[in-house]
Amino acid sequence: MKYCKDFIVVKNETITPTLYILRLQYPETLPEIKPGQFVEILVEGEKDVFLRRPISIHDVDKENNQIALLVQVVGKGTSQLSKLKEGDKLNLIFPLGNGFTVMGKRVLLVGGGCGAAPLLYLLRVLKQQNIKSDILIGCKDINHLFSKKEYQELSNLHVTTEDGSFGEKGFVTAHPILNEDFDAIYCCGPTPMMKAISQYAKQRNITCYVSLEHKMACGIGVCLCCVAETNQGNKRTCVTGPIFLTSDLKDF
Amino acid sequence: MKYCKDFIVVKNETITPTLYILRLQYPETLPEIKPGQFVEILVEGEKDVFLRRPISIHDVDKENNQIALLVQVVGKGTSQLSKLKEGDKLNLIFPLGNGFTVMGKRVLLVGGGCGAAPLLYLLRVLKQQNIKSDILIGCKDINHLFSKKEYQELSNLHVTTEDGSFGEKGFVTAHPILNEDFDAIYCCGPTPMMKAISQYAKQRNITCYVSLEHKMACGIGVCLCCVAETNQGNKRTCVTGPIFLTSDLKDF
Amino acid sequence: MNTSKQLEVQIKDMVLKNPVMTASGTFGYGYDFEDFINLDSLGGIVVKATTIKERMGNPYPRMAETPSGMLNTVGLQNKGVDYFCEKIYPKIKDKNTNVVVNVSGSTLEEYVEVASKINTLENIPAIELNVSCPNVKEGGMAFGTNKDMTFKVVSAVRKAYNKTLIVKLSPNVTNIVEIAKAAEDAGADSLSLINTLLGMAVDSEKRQPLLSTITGGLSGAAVKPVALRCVWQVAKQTKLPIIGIGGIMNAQDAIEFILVGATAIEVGTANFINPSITEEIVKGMEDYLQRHNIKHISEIRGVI
Amino acid sequence: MNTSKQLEVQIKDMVLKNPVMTASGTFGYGYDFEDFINLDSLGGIVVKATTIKERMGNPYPRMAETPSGMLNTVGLQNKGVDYFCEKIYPKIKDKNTNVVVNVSGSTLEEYVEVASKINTLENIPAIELNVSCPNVKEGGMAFGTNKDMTFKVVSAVRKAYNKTLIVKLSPNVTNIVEIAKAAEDAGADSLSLINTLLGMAVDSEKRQPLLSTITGGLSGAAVKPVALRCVWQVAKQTKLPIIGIGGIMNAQDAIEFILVGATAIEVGTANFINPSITEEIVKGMEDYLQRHNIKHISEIRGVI
Ligand SMILES: Cc1cc2nc3c(=O)[nH]c(=O)nc-3n(C[C@H](O)[C@H](O)[C@H](O)COP(=O)(O)OP(=O)(O)OC[C@H]3O[C@@H](n4cnc5c(N)ncnc54)[C@H](O)[C@@H]3O)c2cc1C
Ligand SMILES: Cc1cc2nc3c(=O)[nH]c(=O)nc-3n(C[C@H](O)[C@H](O)[C@H](O)COP(=O)(O)OP(=O)(O)OC[C@H]3O[C@@H](n4cnc5c(N)ncnc54)[C@H](O)[C@@H]3O)c2cc1C
Ligand SMILES: Cc1cc2nc3c(=O)[nH]c(=O)nc-3n(C[C@H](O)[C@H](O)[C@H](O)COP(=O)(O)O)c2cc1C
Ligand SMILES: Cc1cc2nc3c(=O)[nH]c(=O)nc-3n(C[C@H](O)[C@H](O)[C@H](O)COP(=O)(O)O)c2cc1C
Ligand code: FES
Ligand code: FES
Repeated sequence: MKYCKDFIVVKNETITPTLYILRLQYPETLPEIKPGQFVEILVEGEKDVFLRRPISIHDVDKENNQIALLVQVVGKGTSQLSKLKEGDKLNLIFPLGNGFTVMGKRVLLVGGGCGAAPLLYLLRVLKQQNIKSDILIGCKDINHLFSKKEYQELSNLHVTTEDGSFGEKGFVTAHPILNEDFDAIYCCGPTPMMKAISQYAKQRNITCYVSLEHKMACGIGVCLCCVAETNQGNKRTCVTGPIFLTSDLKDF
Repeated sequence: MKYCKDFIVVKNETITPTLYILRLQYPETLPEIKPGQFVEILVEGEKDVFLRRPISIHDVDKENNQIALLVQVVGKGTSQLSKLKEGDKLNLIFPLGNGFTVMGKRVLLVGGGCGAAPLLYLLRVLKQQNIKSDILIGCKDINHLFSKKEYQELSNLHVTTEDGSFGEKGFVTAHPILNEDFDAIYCCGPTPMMKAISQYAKQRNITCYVSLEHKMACGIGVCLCCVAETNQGNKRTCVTGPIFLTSDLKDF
Repeated sequence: MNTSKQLEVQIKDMVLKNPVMTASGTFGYGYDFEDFINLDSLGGIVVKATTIKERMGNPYPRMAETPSGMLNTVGLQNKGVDYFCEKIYPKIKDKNTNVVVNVSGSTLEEYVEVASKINTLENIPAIELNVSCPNVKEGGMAFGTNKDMTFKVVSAVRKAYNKTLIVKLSPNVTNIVEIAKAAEDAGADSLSLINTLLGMAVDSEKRQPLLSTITGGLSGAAVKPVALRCVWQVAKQTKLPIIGIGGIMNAQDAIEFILVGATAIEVGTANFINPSITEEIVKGMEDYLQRHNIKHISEIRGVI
Repeated sequence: MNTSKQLEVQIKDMVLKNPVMTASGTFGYGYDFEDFINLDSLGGIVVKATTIKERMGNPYPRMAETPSGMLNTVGLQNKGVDYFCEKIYPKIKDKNTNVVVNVSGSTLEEYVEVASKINTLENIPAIELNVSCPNVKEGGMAFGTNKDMTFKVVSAVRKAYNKTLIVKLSPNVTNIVEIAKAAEDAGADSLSLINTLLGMAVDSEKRQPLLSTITGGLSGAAVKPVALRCVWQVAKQTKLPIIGIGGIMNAQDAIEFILVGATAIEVGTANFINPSITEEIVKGMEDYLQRHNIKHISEIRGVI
């Protein structure tokens, strides 16, 4: 079941000048939400935004019926979202997409930049199900590292920064944690990073999931604009995805 | 000389739920502004507004470099303007149009509804030039009567209300002040009212000026969209007008 | 929901409880919207383009946002008419609304074959012949931009299809009335218009087109002025009932199409922005009639 | 202002210091904008349509706002070519920019007569032949939507006019390339496109059209996808330098037109929203070249 409803902004936290965490209150009881699912946001008050904007669900607080979204400002829509204030209304279609398949005994999460958004909630669910996890985050510098405290509470956090300002210097693909044994890898981030991790997983025969941020017009499976090429033909990223097994994807 | 500059909102006063007076601060010294001139407002933050919106200059405070606009909410643009708050920026092209020709020894101003907007500043200029004036305002009821105090200070105020809640009950065209002698009539309001006053002035051989609110795309004389039919052919309301001698207008 | 029939309209033999339909390619097969609206409240739904064989559609990326609109180049991705008849039809055939199938093809024969197969489906009261898709190499718009080709394909389908035959027109033509008349002469029962305008979008930073096929079809609010003009022209110069499409975002827009001569309307891109917009439009049209004291929607049809 | 000639372009014999021109009918005769910008900073300005005799234009109302655009039906109001030569030309002839006259007519002879008169004006380096105005009953778009008529009128004007001849094309055609080639074959030096899309707007409350002539010409951001597509098609299939027009609101839009093959661009409706936008676009194009480390604008012309 999908819903199209207004949420209320309870907090808009600035991480960096282009990265924000929006906490939203749902006025009713939240339906079940899977990690890796996303919402489609109606952006108001900005002339040049016509369609909704898809944003992953960063975190879910079931008890308080709140969700968190991590927004990276890249254009007019995300810029408008970054200006939201406590008390503002926000209309969302949610929850959308398939979400991650939670599996295995020990798993690795790999996140790059703002693409890491869906991993926090995934960690919460893994912890609930007593699945051991490591999380490897790659980011530009220490200022771009968000939700660090939460990651540390829920998992073993490993970090690479491009400038070495925190954790290892360099890219995630060179981090030693990759040499350990995992039943599955969950990877979200820039496409080149996801492809590299997918190659690595393939070599080591590890099940690997990625989240695809394809351009979407509807987010609910009807426009066929968001397709990814899979071994079973063109599949809608917003319904069959955004989470795909890399072994199902062409080009991965 | 026309300017395209940002003003700052210093006050947004609610007269009725659909009528607002915006006071705007100009950061420099205001250029000379004639009564009857208007501005073209860039309305931001509203998806369905593409062009600027023309609004008359209601009042000018030269000393403080402020102007006042009277805004009647009729659609998306004016509704957005009504939401402006102290400190907001507003980009205006100004001052536009010809403005009233100030003349005579004793004149009558007739205003209907929000169309009366340009008359307050006209009264100020008349007073400065020691021209005696009466002002006759027609409105729905007492709640729709704005700038009453200012009118009373600057002129002799006469009012008709549709429900009789203030002044005479009925329309301006039946008000006894019309029987007195004037050198000129300045009339702003709904077209039927302006036509009636124009007819009356014609019968009594009084010079009569009206302000036309034609649809405008540019406001600066280049698009030729706003034309009024005059005895000299189609004339641009935004340059040759918005103030016309009724004797020059066809249909008046 | 109001049951006074003040919004009931008829497209040849197809009776619609209200003029609000959904546009092909923007509403899936209808059931995707059941979380948001009650399909029974709609006059009809037009399902995704159906072709004789399964089609993969065009490569990704297929979408670009434009000022007050969007471009798409889906390219008729669908599982083919047999899959439709066997797998999809059973799921939608008992909905209490008119389910119309949008029929596409690359050759005249393909159109005829698909139409014949749909003709056997009892609960499909009409087909919409898509001779106006700009996003496929062969067929599609090539038929709908030439009056002789339009005449030929409509005539052929007319022979194979004996229920309500709607022909969907392209706005990418010099003279849409000429095409409309060719469809009318060939036996169409109704005309629906407009399909998308041929457009293009560019990423200036990457210096690349934003669509895999470079050009695509423009839809959404931006195209409404063109759509209204086309409907007005065609309504004035043909006798067929018209279905107005293009940039309808709310009830006011829907009323505008009725005023210029449409009998019914289809809502497309707006479904992406507000998935319950169609039901809201039905409600808004009822309100309009009441506010203006109009007994039946037909009273204001074509008054402009 | 940058003087490095990195934006300098040429349309046949007309050298433009940068590709930014203004679109006919949206910029008056240029001097109306001198309160806001320095005309010298522009590549060129195209003045309002000029006809053989004075024209009153269409009745009011002439304008309606639409989603991200506007409709107009000015209908070529102007004081005629003689008035232009005697009264307006002296006021603009010494501006340090290219002043191009937009030439319109109802008959072939009228086009030729106006062009011949403009031919005698030393400081007018080019005319733009408007065979695409949708807002007049006779002539205008009727010429530009038929390839034979286009060929005839351009050939005739070509004989009477020996400076740079630009032909302005209508997007309201099935095949714009066909029309473009007819103009090319007839001796045009350059093509400018697009003129407005034929559209319509309605007041649903009053149940009336919003324009006195019912239909009018759509311009503004909404038409950019159609304009880009037309420019791309024509640039790929003719050899002439192209002037891109339609929905250009900022420097990024201007760059998009260059990428799809335009040599220069014209800014229209955007002048109403921001009267100094043309100067800002020149600046923005300079910034773009610098940011992308491009030596001359021609390097990115038509790369898509
Ligand atoms: C399933 C999914 C989950 C996502 N999760 C997040 C998230 O958690 N946090 C986050 O910040 N971003 C997320 N994104 C990306 C986000 O949707 C885009 O950054 C956003 O739509 C850009 O809108 P804009 O108006 O700011 O940018 P625009 O001005 O429209 O464009 C700026 C850039 O953003 C890209 N873009 C534009 N529209 C879309 C679209 N509909 N889908 C994808 N990319 C687009 C364009 O390629 C362009 O380069 C997600 C995307 C998808 C598909
Ligand atoms: C010279 C001049 C002076 C004016 N002075 C004032 C004033 O002092 N105070 C005031 O409240 N209003 C004034 N107006 C009218 C004001 O411009 C319109 O009410 C406003 O543009 C409507 O914008 P909107 O977006 O709210 O309405 P929309 O949603 O665009 O339309 C609502 C209604 O407003 C009318 N309208 C829309 N656009 C225009 C336009 N560009 N020009 C004229 N009418 C339009 C339409 O006919 C429509 O019925 C003046 C108009 C002119 C031409
Ligand atoms: C994503 C998308 C897919 C479409 N697919 C089809 C199609 O398969 N067949 C068809 O006839 N029209 C198709 N169309 C066109 C729409 O049915 C409609 O004619 C057009 O979008 C204009 O209406 P709108 O502005 O309300 O969207 C599609 C439009 C969109 C946006
Ligand atoms: C109010 C108005 C008047 C116009 N008058 C003319 C004209 O006289 N001759 C002409 O060739 N084009 C005319 N045009 C069309 C423009 O020059 C331009 O081709 C069109 O508006 C598309 O560009 P834009 O979207 O940047 O406005 C006019 C456009 C507008 C909006
Ligand atoms: S975004 Fe429409 S089908 Fe996925
Ligand atoms: S509004 Fe453009 S000329 Fe008056």
